Amino acid sequence: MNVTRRQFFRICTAGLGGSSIAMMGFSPNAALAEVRTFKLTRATETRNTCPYCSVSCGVLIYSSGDKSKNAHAEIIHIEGDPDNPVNRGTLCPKGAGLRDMVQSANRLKWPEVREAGASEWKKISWNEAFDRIAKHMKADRDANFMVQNKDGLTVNRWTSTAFLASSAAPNEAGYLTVKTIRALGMTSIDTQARI
Amino acid sequence: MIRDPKDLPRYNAAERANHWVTGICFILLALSGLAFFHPAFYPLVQLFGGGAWARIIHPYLGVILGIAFVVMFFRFWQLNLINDADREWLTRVGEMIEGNDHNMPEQGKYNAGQKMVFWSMAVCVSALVISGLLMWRAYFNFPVGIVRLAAVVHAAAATIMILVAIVHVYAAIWTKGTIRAMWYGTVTRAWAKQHHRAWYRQMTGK
Amino acid sequence: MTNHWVDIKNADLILVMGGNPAEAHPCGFKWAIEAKKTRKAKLVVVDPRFNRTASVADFYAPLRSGSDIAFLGGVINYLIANDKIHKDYVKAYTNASFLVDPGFKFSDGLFSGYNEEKRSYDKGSWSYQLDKDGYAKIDESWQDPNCVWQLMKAHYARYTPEMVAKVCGTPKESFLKVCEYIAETAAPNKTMTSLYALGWTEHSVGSQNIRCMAMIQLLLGNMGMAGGGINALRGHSNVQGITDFALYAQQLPGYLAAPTDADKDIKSFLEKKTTKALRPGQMNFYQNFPKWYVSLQKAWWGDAATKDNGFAFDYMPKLAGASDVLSIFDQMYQGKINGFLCQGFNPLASVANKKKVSDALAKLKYMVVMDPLATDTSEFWKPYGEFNEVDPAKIPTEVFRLPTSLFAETAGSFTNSGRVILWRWKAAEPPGDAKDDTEIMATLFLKLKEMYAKDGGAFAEPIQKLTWAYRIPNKPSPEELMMEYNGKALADVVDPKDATKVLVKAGDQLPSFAMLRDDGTTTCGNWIYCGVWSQAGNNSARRDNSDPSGLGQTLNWGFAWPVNRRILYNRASADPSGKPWDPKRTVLRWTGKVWGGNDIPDMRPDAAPEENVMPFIMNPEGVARLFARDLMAEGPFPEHYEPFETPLEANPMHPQNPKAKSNPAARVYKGDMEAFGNAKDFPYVATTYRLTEHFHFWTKQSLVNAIMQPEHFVEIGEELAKEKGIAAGDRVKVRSNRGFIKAVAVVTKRIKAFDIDGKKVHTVGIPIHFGFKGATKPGFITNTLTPFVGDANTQTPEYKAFLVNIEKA
Amino acid sequence: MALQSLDIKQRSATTTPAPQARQTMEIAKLIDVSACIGCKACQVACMEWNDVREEVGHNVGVYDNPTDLTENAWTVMRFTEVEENNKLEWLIRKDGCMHCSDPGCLKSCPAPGAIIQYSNGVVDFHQENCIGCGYCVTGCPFNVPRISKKDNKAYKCTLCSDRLAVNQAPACVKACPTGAIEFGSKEDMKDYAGKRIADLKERGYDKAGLYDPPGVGGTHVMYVLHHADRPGLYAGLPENPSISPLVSLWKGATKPLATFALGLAALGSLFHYVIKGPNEVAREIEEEIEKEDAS
Repeated sequence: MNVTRRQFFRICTAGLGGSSIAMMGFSPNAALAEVRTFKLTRATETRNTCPYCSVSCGVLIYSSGDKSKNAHAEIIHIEGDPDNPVNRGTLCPKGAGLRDMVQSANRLKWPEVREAGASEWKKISWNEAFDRIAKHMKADRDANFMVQNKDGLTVNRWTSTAFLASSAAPNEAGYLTVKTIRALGMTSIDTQARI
Repeated sequence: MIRDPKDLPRYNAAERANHWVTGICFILLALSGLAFFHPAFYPLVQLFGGGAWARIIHPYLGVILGIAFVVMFFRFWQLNLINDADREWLTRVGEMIEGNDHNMPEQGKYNAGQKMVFWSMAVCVSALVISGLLMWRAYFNFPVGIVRLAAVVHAAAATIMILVAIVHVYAAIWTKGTIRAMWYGTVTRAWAKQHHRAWYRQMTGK
Repeated sequence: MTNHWVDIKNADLILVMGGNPAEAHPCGFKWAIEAKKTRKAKLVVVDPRFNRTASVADFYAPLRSGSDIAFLGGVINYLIANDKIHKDYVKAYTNASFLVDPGFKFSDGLFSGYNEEKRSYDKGSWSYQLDKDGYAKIDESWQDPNCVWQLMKAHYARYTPEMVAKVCGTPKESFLKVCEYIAETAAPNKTMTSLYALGWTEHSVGSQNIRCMAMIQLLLGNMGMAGGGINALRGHSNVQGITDFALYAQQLPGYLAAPTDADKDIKSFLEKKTTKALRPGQMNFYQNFPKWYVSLQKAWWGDAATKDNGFAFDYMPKLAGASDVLSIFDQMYQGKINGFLCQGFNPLASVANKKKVSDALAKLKYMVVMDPLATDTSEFWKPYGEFNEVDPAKIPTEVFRLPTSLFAETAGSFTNSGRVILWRWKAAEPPGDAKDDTEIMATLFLKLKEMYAKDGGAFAEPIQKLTWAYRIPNKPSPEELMMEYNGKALADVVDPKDATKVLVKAGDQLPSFAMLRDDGTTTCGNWIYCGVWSQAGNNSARRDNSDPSGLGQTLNWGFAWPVNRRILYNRASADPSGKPWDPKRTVLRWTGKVWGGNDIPDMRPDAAPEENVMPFIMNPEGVARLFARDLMAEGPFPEHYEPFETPLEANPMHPQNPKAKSNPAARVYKGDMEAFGNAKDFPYVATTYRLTEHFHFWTKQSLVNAIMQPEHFVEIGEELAKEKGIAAGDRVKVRSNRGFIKAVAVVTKRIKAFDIDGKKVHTVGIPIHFGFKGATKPGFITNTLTPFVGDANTQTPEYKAFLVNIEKA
Repeated sequence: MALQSLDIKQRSATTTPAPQARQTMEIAKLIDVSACIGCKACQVACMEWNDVREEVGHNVGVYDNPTDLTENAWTVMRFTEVEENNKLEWLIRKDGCMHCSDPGCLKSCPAPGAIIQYSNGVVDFHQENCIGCGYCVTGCPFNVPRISKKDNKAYKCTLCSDRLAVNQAPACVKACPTGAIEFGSKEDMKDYAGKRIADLKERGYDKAGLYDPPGVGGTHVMYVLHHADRPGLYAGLPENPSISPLVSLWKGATKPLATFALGLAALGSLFHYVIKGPNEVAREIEEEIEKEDAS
C-alpha cells in the first residue's frame, strides 16, 4: 500500500518535473519576430508601360537575376512607376495584376495549326508556319490582286485577305505592320481602335 | 498484505479502466489546456510536440474524455444521489477537514464530498465539451459572439474542474488505502468500515 | 484627348457622360478626384447606370441609353436661352458668324439633300456662302437668319427641358441641375472638362454625340483651356498610336487620307487634299499635305519613289470602298474574303453579332492568329458546350496560331490617350518560342518577297522596292523603326526664305514636320510623330517629370505629338489680344514677340495677335465649327435619332417621320436590318460595358483578375427583377433577336426604370469581359446579342443601346 | 527583413514587457471612403505583393469578390447601396485589418510571439509561431483574421510590414488610383483627414468624420466617412468597437486569478497533508476486523 503511494507520487513528480523543466525554458526558443524578407532585394528593375487602357501607366517590372547569361530573368513583381506623371506609381486592378497576365496559364508558347475540319491543335515549327502562311497569302494575292478597276484606273489592291491589327502593339510594330501590308496591297484592314 | 481475499471489491476492471481513461485524458487536457490558458504554462505544449500539436490533440482528447465520462456517469450516477446523511455530512465538513471524522454520519459507497466531486465534474465536463465544440475551428465556425462566450465558459469550467480534480486527487492521497481501489479494485474491510460504514454494512451484511 | 490626363486636375467641373472613367480608366480618373480635392471641383455624371464613377460624383442624372444628343441639345438650348455662353470666345474662335448656304434646310428630322435609297445625303447645301475671293462670308452681328448662330439657335430651340425629360427619361429638375453646373463654366476663368469614351462612340450616332459636346465646349469657351477640352478616354494602351499609324484602311499614318479610286494620279490627289484657306490669313495647316504625303512615299519606297513616277503613287493600294471591321466581316460572311490575319485582336468576342462573325470565320480558307494568349477567336471552331456550339468537322478554315510576346517582353513606344509617346524597355524573354510581332511580320514579308523574286506573281514591285535597311532584316529593332518613321533629310533642308541657310543637314534626323518637303528630299513615316527621334536622340525616352507650370504639363517627359504639344488648340486659352482667359492657368500668352507660356504653341510662334491668325489651325476657317459643313455623314448639327433597336414606336422628336426614326445616314447591311428586334418581343434596353476589374477580353486570362470578378453577370433594377421574379444570384437568360446568353443576375438600386413619355423603359446592363477561354468561369460572349450596325461616320458598332428580353434561366 | 525584436510594443502570450527603449513613428493608413471607387486595385495589389491567390469563385449577385476576407484575401471591398434623403449612394468600404492600438487578437492569442505589435502600430501575425487555435478570431472586434484550411494558420493584412521595413508604403496604398488610401504618420493622416472632412462638409455631408475608434485605443487604419454618425451603413462597420467584455473577462484579470487559485489549491493540499497528516484507518477498526477474522 505504501509502495503504491510512493509509485503514484513518482509518476506525479515526473510529470510535474517535466512540465517544470519545460517552463523553465528547456523548450526551444520561439522564433523572433521578424518580418518577411523584402522580396525585391537585388531584383532587376525595368521601366515599361502597362499594356491595357490608354492611360498607359508607367510600370516597374522586377525580374529575378542580374542579366547574367545563365540566369533566366523571370518576372517576379510589377508595380507602378512613381516617376510617370500620369499614374505616379498607382495602378488599377488590371495593372496591379499584370504579373498574372504575363504568366497566364493560357500564354501561347509555340506555333500551332488547326487543319481544316480538325478538332485539335497540332504543334508546328516556325519554319513550317511561315512557309504555309506565305504560300496561302501568295496564292490568294496572285489570284485576287486587282491591278486596275473596271474603269481602267490603276488601283493595285488586294482585298481578299483581311488584316485586323492590335491596339496594344507598340508604335514600331504598328508601323512595320502598316508598311508591309500596304506594300502587299492590302486594303481590307482595320484595327481594334474602332471598337 | 497486498491482497486479502476478504478485501471488499469496490471497482471492477471495466470501471477502473473507464476511470483511468477519463483521468489520463483529463491530465493531458489540463496540461495542454493550461498551456493555452496562461503564457506561464505555454511551455507545456512541448509535452505534446509543440503548440500546433497541443492545439490539434486537445479537442480530440476532449471528445474521448467526454465519451468516457458519459459512460462513467451512467455507471455511477445513482450512487451519487444526495441524501439526508450527505446533507448532514456537508454541514460538518469542517470536522472532516480537521481530520476528525469520528462524529461524521455513516456514509454509503460515496460520501457527500465525493458526490459533490461527481456532480461538479459532470457539470464541468458538460460545459467543457459543449463550449469546446463551439470553439473547435477545425470543424466548426459558430458566430463570434457564441465563440467568445464559449471561450469564457470553457476557461471557467476548466478552472473549476482542475480545482475539483485537485481536491479529488488529494482526497485519495490523504485518505490512506483509497487509491488501491482504482489500482486493484478492492479496499480493506477496515477502510470501508472506517470511511464508508453504510457501504461496509451493505457489502458484508454486518 | 485634346488635353491630357494630368490636365483634368485643372478643371472646375468634370462632366462624365458617355464614359465611366472610374471603372475603365481609374489611374487617369485620379486627376478628377485630385481636382475635387484641390480645386473644389464638382464631378457630375450622366449615365443610364449609377456606376462607380457616380459613386464619387457630386451629382448624378440618369438618362436612357441612346438619348445623349437629346440631352446635350437641351444643354445647348439652355445655354443659349439663358445667355450662358462665353461670347468673346464664341465670336472670335468659332464659325458662329459665318453665313451658310441659303439652300441648307432642316425639316422633320432630315437635313436638305437626303437620298433615302442610298441612305446618305447630297451635302451640297451644307456649306458657307463664299465671297469672290473664295472666303466665307460672315455677319459679326449674328443677325443674318442664315448665320450659323441663328441656325443653331433655331435648331436647338426644340430641345426644351420638357422634351429632354420626355426623350431621355431624365427628371426635368435633374436635367436643369446639370445645366446649371455646366453653365457656370461659361465664365472665362472657369472650365469644364468632358470625359467620354465608348459610351458615346458605340452608338449609331456616336460621332454626333461627341460633336454635340464639342459645340457645348466651344459655346462655353473651354477648348484649348487648361482643365477644358473634349477628352476621349481611349481603349488600349496604344490605341492612340495604332490609330495614328493608321492600321485601318481609310487613312495612312498621320491621318493622311488614303488614295481612292477617285484619285487617278498624285497631282490631282495632292491638289484635292490641299485645302484653301476659308478666311484670310489663316494657317490652314492642310496646305502642307503634299509635304507629309510625299515624305511618307519616300520613307516606304525610298529611291524607287521618284518625281517621275509620282513618288511611286501607284505602289500605294487604292481604297476600294468601305473597309472597317463590320464591312470586313460582312464581306467575309459573303465569302468574298479568303484569308484573315488577326494580330492581337479577338473579334469573335469583340465584334457585334458573334454568330455572324463565327459563320464568317468558318468561310475562310486560312486564318492566322498572332497573339500572346489563347483567344476565343483562335478557337472559334472548337465546341465549348452551350458557350460555343460548333461542329469542327464542318469548318474547313485552316487556323494558324502564332505565339507573340507581351509588353514586358519587347521594347518600343506606346502613345497614351494624351498623345504622349513614351518609350518602354524589355524586361524578360517571352515564354517558349514566342516572337515579337515585328519579327513575325518581317519574316513573313521577307518570305513573300523571296517567293515573288523567285517565282514572280502579281505586281511585286512595291514588295521588292519597299525600303528595308534594317541591320538584321528579319528583326527590325524598335529603335530603327522609330528613327525611320520620325524621318530624315535625304538632302540638305534649307530655309525657304533663305536658301543659304541649312536647317537640317542631309542624313540627319528631322526635328519637326516643319522641315518636311514635297520634293522628295525628306522621308517621314508619320508626319505627326516627326521630332520623336531627332538628332538629339530618342525623345520618347525622356524622363524628366518636372512640372514648373504646376499644370501637369511635364514638357520634358516623353514626347507628345504634334511637336511635343500637350494641349491642342492652346492658342484659344488666350483672348484675341493674347492675354490668357485665366491667368492662373496660363497655357499660352503673347509675350510681345512670340507666343510663350507653358506649352508648345498651337500657332505659328511669331503670329502676333493683330494678324488674327485663329487657333484652330487645322481648319481652313481658322476657327472651330459649330456648323460642321459637309464633314459629318448625318448633318452639320447633331440631331437626336433613336438607336436602331429602340423601345419607342417613333423618334419622339419627329413622331410623324419614320425616315427620321434612327440615323438616316447609317449603313445597314442586307440581313442585318432583318436581324433587328422589335420592342414587342424585346422590350428592354440593353447596354454593354466594361467593369473595372477586367480589361476587355484579356484579363479573363489573368488569375488575379478572374478572382476579382469571376463570372459573367447582368445587372437589372429591383423593379424589373420583381416583375420577372428574379433574385440576386439567380441565373438568367438574356435574349436578343440574334441569340442568347446566360449569366448571373445582379439586382440593384443603381439601375432604375425610365419614364419615357409615359412609357416605362427598363435597362439591362451587360458587362462584356467573359467568354469560353480563360481563368474566369466559362461564359457566353456578350456580343452574341449586339446588333451589326455602326455609327454613320466611324462604323463603330452600336453596343450601347439595343433590345433584349430577360427571363430566369 | 530586419530583425524587429527591439521595435516591438507588444507580443502575444508574453507576460513581461518587450524592449521598449526605441520609439518609432506611429503610422496610419487612411481610407477616404468618399474618394474610393471600389476598383479593387488594392485587393489585387495585396494579392500580388503577398503572393496569395484566392480560388476563382462565383458571382453571387453582387459586385463583392472574393465575397469575404479569407486567408488568401486580406482585404475586400464591401459594396452597399443605400438611399439617403432620396439620393442613392453606393458606399464602398475597403475592409481588412484595422491595426488596433489595443488589438483584441493579440490579447487573445495564447501562442507567444504569434502576434506582434510593432512600435509603429502595425499588428502582424507570425505564422511560424501560430498554433491555429483561432483565438485571434474570437478576440477581434472587426472579424478580420482567418484561419487557413490548408495549414491552420491565421492570416490577415500585415500592413505590408515587409515594405514598411524598407520604408515603402503598403502595396494597396501605392496602387490606389484615386488616392482613397493614403499612408503616413498617424498625426499626418489625422490632419489630412481633417481637410477631407472639411471638404465633405462643404459638399453637404454634415456628418462627415474620421473613424478612429477609441474603444480599441484608436486604429492604424482609419476611415474618412461621409456618414460618420452611422458607420453601420458601411457594410456593418462597428459603431463603437472594443474588445468584447467576454474576451476581456477571459483574457483579463481572471487568468492570473484562476492560476493563483489553482496554485493555492495544490499548495493548500500539500500543507493540509503536512499539517494534519494522512487520514488513516483508525487502529480500533483495524483491530475490530482482525478480531472478526480471528473469530
